[in-house]
Amino acid sequence: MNKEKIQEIFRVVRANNSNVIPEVFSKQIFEYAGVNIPKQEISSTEDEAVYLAKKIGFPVVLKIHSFQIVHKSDAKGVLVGLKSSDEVREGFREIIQNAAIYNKTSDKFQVTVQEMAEPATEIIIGMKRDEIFGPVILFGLGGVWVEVLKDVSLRVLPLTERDVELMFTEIKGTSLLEKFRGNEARDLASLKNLIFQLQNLVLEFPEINEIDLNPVFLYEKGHGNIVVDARIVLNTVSSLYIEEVISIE
Amino acid sequence: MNKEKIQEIFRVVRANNSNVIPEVFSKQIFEYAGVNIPKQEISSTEDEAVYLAKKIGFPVVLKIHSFQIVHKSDAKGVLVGLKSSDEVREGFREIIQNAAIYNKTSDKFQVTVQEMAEPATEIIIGMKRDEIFGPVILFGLGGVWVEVLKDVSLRVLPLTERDVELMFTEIKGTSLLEKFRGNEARDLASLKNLIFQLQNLVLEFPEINEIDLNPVFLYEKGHGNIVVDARIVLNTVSSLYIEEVISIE
Amino acid sequence: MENTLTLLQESLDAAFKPKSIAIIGASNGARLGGTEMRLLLESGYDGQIYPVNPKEEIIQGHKSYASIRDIPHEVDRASVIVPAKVVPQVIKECAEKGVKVVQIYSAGFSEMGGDGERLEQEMVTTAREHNMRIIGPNCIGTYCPSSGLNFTKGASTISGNIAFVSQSGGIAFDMVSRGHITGIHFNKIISVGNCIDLDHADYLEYLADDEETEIIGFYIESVKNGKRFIDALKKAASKKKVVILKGGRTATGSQSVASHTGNVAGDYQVWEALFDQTGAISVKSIDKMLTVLLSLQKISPIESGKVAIVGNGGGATVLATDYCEEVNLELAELSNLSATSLDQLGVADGGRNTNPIDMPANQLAAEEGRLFGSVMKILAEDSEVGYILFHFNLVPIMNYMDLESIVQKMITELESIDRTKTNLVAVLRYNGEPEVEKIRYKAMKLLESQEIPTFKAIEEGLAGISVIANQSLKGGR
Amino acid sequence: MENTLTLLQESLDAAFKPKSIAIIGASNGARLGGTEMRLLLESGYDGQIYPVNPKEEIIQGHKSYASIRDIPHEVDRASVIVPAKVVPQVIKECAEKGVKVVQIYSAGFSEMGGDGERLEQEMVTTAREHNMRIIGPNCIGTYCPSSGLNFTKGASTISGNIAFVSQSGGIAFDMVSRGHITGIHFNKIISVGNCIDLDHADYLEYLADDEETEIIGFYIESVKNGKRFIDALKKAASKKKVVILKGGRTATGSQSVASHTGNVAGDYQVWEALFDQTGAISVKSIDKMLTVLLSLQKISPIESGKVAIVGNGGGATVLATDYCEEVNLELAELSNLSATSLDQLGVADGGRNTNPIDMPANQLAAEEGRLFGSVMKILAEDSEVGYILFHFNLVPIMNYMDLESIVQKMITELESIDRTKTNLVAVLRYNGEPEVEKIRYKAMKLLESQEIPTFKAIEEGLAGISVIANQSLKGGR
Repeated sequence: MNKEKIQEIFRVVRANNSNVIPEVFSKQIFEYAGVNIPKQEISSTEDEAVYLAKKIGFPVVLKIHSFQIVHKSDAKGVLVGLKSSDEVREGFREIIQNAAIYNKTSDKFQVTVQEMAEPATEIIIGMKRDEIFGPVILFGLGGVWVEVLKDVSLRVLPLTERDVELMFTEIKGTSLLEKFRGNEARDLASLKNLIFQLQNLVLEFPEINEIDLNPVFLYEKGHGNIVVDARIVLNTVSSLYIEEVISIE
Repeated sequence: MNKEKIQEIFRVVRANNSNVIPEVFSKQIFEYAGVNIPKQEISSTEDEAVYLAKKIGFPVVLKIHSFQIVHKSDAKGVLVGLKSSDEVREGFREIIQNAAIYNKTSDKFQVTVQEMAEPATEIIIGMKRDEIFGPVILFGLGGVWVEVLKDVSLRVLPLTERDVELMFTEIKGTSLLEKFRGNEARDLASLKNLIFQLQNLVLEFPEINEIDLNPVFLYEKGHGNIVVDARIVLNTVSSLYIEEVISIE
Repeated sequence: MENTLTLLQESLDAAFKPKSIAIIGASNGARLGGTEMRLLLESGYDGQIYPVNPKEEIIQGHKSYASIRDIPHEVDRASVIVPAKVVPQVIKECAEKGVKVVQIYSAGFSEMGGDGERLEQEMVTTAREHNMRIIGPNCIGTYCPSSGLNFTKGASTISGNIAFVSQSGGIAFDMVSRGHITGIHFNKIISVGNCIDLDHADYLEYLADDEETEIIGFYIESVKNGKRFIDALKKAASKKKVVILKGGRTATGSQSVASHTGNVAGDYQVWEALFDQTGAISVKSIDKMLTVLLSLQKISPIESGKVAIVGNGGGATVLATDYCEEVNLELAELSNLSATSLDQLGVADGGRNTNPIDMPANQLAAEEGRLFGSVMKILAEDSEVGYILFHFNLVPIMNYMDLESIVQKMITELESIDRTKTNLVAVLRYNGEPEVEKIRYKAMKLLESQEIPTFKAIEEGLAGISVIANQSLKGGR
Repeated sequence: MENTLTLLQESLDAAFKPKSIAIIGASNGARLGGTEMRLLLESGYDGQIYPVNPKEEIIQGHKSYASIRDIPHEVDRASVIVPAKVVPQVIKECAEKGVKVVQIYSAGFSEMGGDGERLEQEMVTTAREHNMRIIGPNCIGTYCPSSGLNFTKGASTISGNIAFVSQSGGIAFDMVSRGHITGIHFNKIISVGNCIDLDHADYLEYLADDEETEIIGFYIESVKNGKRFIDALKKAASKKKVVILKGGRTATGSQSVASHTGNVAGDYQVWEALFDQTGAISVKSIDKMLTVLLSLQKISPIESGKVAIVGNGGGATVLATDYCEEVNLELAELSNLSATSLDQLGVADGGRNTNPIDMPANQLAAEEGRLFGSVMKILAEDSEVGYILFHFNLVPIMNYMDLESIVQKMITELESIDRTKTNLVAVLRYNGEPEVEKIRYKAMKLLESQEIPTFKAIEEGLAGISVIANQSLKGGR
């Protein structure tokens, strides 16, 4: 785990008077923690976006990047499956326009260009700090499973291997992790590893208050997983404390 | 409802010593009952398949057609999204080969060429005859909802409008029928209509023992639905009775 | 159809309220034939009784007849308590005599296999030819306090708005035996046995039109004619509350299924669907049946009324709040006026402890129960409150004062409460010790005299309120 | 750490098994200070008792001291029953005296707001300085039959393998009062109050190492140090069975959440996760707590053992079969030998009625209960059967014979059954009538003398068996 780099991101976020870490930085933090994420870069202009898209390889995903916009979909700030330079150029403009309509306080919007990961079983992994018991890990299948059915399993940190295995089996949709309907069994070893990477991150940084990895694409056995979207929320501190942190730097 | 045509299909099935009506005929019966189904034709040769695919319009779906093969997927007898004549030709050969491996009793396999319906919310509608209470209708969301969660609603025939409305709301996944996650509300009026069409069919033909419509694609409000796969199972009758039926013809 | 219905009504009227009964197999002894007649005499039946037994001259003070044919009067109903092998002959004689309905107590027919089913069919044919109806065989009788019909010692003589139909004799028995102790009053309980002629649909059909009946309880294991049952259940549930306990959930599994639907829709699921569809309330145990019947009989739905809870036991109060969520009940937010009044009484402390209200044993008993009475009045007058559940944990109260007298005083306090807009629901918690039980029993009877239902546990009381308060939420009707 | 643990053990040993107790606030009167001392004397406590009360010379035959400082001997434990405002001074004196542990009964501290929390903190500071530990304040005492500690009349003097820790005085009381009536025996029950010093984690830690204790029951509403609680619970649940009733499920909701996880993972869900994770058994009501404790104490897991059911009531038997499915229990398929034997006895008819076995009241009582005894022996000897649930519906039996004597005879029949490979579980169903209750109570005590647990409903008995039989299926450990 690259602690210094992670702390640097925290400082930037604090300096921006925020405690919600933008997606691209959240994923970056997980990459520093050893987790597999899609290639991603931040662009400030159409030309830059096109250049980055070519570098990453088509198709790509474009997403709004701003400290002011936490809910990217609400801001119509996400476009997927862009296959050419023209589509990227067009997409960049559209996202910036939508962002300006959604949030008038800032004109310094940027757009991230991301590799488009191959879809697979959607997983959600989360963390919150319970007032009484401290960090709690949440695991579930993404989409309707968590949103409609609230079909999740929780565990209080620290986790044993057996805890994680039980989380996998105690959700109602557990059969989707096994060989099912012609799908091969999912890569649970990699998923277990991801959960422990997240645990390490949480134990290392008490300033992390909440985490959502949603979705994680989980591939078949031997093919790992990829964190497609991430959100890290830091605890709120007084601005005095922020200045202190910054001044230490 | 075109009763004569439907009865003719029953006779053909009986004549083939079967009580499970092949998919293409099952859907045909629903079309005679006024239900929306994808365009479909039966081909016996590669050339014919290609001709039909062009007529229907690419992309198409190819499926094995045989009285001997009830579980088409098990026989590797389904190919979707074929976009060109070459793909159809190739696909036809593949399906026939797979079928021959799966079931050696017959060499008279045919392949249906079907319009590829645009995917949408998957619904299952079914009917079984309960020994005590007679026809029972089953409604649920397709895929994992029915297979993993058994999230279905049942009603004994005859149905009132209110019965059908309650079926829609009493499943756990009911929110997927409403405006949800950026999706528009689904066309419940058309779905209600489909359920009543199925009820009419069941009441008209006591020889129908079981029905599965799985999946039905349900589009957004005003855009109807389409029955993508169907299976009708007739009651079993003695071969004597079958001969009788045929001789009447 | 109209004719059939009239006939059905006549036969079942004769079953429940016969002008004359022949007891075929009556005796002076202690066994069923003797007991049945004795119970009829003791329960105040005031029609004609004709014991039939060729071996006796006088049975329990009444002239005995050798055969039903020898009775020189009309016979409405016959109760048949003779060995299975002579039942068919007796049925034939009853039919020829013009009896309207016979209840066959005797067992040993289709349920034992062998010739049983054929014999049953023959009896039905004979009965049909003479417009006579058959109840049973293999059943334990009929209870109807208004006419004095009864099948067990110690049954209540008070009639209520509930009729109960049971496919199990034991459960019919439990309803008679446990019902009135629990404070539930029935107008009719019938053990229906093998249902060779009159079946569930007939009883439902009859009770749907029965003026005495507002609530129908049902224990059912199987029906012979599903279609008729559906129609009868729809009719009954549209006019009355129907509560059903279905026994025997394992699939019959005789029919093979080729479809997905067949696999998902098990036999029991279809029963459940039918109950939902008709608006019948389905329960899963005898205890739950009693809870629901008691609640339907004693608690009225109050629109937009919420729940207030008061009683002793801090932990119990916390758990009660949790349980409200589980059974979809909302705690009332009391008006400022109520909160202030409670504060002045020293029960609520500056707005805390307003609902649920934890009143320790010494507070409950304070001022000879008048403090409790005042709290109840404040709650009853608050328009937010539709249901007040008050709970006494009896043993701790015992530690402080004479339990019997203080509980009586507290209950007396309730007499002056305006009940038109508020339901009172009592929970008397206890430890099972016989001495405490006796006091609890007396208290329960006092509460019953005020038409207040009493439950054993807070959860049970809340579940009862939930049945009433959430009724309109259930679909069906 | 080792030192802390030793200290903890010493303090709690002094709390449960003190060589000497000072009762500060003792009196000759009827109120708490008097009662507490009286209970101690009556419950057979054989250590030294030092009443402290400046207004008296002699209290209940013992010399009274004006202050704890005046006691010329060592004091292990002090029970403090004085008005809240003098408690801090008393605590200071106790600490200076060298008391190992004090239990503060007095209420009126942090739970009342105001100055309470500060006063609590001061007392803890004082105590810590002198290595004294505090239980409470705001609690109703300690029950420990082996040392004669007690807080209510009529408590059992029999010690069992269960310890119970309760954050509610009322629920501690219910355990003492209802426990032994139900046949559950405790070695320790403690009301822990506000937990200003000793808290849940300490009690768990202590009981995890307590040799008398195999089962720990817990009523908990909140903990102050979650991390310590987790560790203690993990330790306790790895060595003992832990059963937890959590009161207060509504979210504290003080923390705003920005993530999806925060929204889905409510406070109560986290508690539940923790119970799963540690292998603790979570229950949701007092009744269920009693069912689970009784089952854990009296039923042993039998590997691959399945369930046999026998008793009177056809409908009840059908419902019992249904309920087995609901609680994940499998009915045993009896061996051919058993089936033949049952057939010969006339109980099973040509292979039917083998399991569950419906024995009508007259069969249960046949041959003075010996037929029932023979059936039970056949079931107990069948290697398929690990658990026999036998149920008597008492009222129907009453109709045929003297209930008390026949039930006693049936129970006597059970004495000769080999229990090493089979558990016996009794259900005595009744109607709530005081006379029947009395007989039921006696029967229950007879069964208890044979270590057979008794439940009130078949569903309860099956739920109890399910807890034991399905224990290994639960994850956690």
